[in-house]
Amino acid sequence: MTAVRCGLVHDPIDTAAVLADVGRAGAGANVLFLGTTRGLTGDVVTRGLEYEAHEPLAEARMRGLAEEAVKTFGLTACAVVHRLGSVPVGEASVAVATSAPHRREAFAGAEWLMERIKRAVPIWKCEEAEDGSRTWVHPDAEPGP
Amino acid sequence: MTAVRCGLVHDPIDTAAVLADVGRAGAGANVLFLGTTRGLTGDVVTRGLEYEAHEPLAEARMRGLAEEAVKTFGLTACAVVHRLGSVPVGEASVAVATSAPHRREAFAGAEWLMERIKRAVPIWKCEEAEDGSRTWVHPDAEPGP
Amino acid sequence: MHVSLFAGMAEAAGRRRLDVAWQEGTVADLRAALARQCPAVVPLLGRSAIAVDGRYAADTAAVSAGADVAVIPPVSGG
Amino acid sequence: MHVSLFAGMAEAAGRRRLDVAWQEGTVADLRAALARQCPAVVPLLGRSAIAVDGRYAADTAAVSAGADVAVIPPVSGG
Repeated sequence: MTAVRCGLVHDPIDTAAVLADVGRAGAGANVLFLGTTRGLTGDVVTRGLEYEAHEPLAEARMRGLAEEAVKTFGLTACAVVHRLGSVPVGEASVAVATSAPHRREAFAGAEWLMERIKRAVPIWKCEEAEDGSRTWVHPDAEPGP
Repeated sequence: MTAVRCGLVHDPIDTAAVLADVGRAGAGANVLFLGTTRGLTGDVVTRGLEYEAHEPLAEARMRGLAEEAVKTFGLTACAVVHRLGSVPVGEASVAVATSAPHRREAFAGAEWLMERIKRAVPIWKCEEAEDGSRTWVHPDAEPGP
Repeated sequence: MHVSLFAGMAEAAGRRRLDVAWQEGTVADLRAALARQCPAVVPLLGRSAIAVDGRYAADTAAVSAGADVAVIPPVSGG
Repeated sequence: MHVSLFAGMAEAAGRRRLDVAWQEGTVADLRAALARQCPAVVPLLGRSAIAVDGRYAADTAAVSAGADVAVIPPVSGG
């Protein structure tokens, strides 16, 4: 079994499968992170999100980051799936799973991966507000290579 | 919906249900941790683990810790389930789920909870080795109240 | 009075419950009574907490005759 | 040469692809050509990276006429 599984999907993420992907006999610690569409941010209502990606570049970057996480944190396995297209409130846009012999590495690897995915993978989010207006999100920070 | 769900179970943990328990419209970050029985620790083979608990005290402690995690980390919701009895290799003995508006709090809350659960909840593990010998694990650190 | 034992304590005692003759006294007195009655538990008892009526109790706390008592050895859940 | 646009870049340009007359030059030259051809993309272009043949490219890198080029504005996945 390879240590890394990455992918982009256009349908709901099978989160149980992402978690199952990292299960190994030598790994006692398994972490799954799901980033879900918030319907409320403070008082602001979001109807839904839409994502698009430079798909080949995004897949390559996700794989590179996952491999780096395995090496840096000594992970047993790691899986990353990002959903594209419309993601309704409460559904997951991204799932990251890690496994490791012990929990510190599994937590640290998953948190680092999410941090990097948000900053360095060419995927973009469009927010649909309550009034139907749509806004692509391009944070001020530069997209680092 | 209450923010905290805790429980002891004597059968396989429904990990998808534990994660679903913490899903909320205002929570964009969801973390699930599973502690699973390692079949291998380095070169040492484990056949399985068995857990027992002072059940009423363990449930009260788990609930107290979960409530403290919600308050300390600003979690939206939190769920903790520990399995008792025999837990075969690869299956989960403990599941902790957290949700929060943002990922830092969800990760920090889940990691803190696991740390505290391992140190402060009256649950004990018995390791069954390859040769069938069984050993109850009682670490040197004092069980703090 | 019944004292509940768990895990390695139960294994050391060869049983899950000890019946201790008890009228009144402190947790420290109870520890001494348990040690007298079942010397095999002594090493682990010294590293264990005592729960009385579902709460951890200090060695100076009083234990009534009808109390629900459990010995809580160092934990290893998770 | 086709240049792929995404998200707010595609929205600003009103299209997902720009066709740029191109023989050869650097990434910086290409940025200038895109700005001339579609001034609406200028604000976001200044904050965007350029990917050439599936890799991020520095402004000094050469871009051949047959290259596969994409503009990568600041990302917001997750």
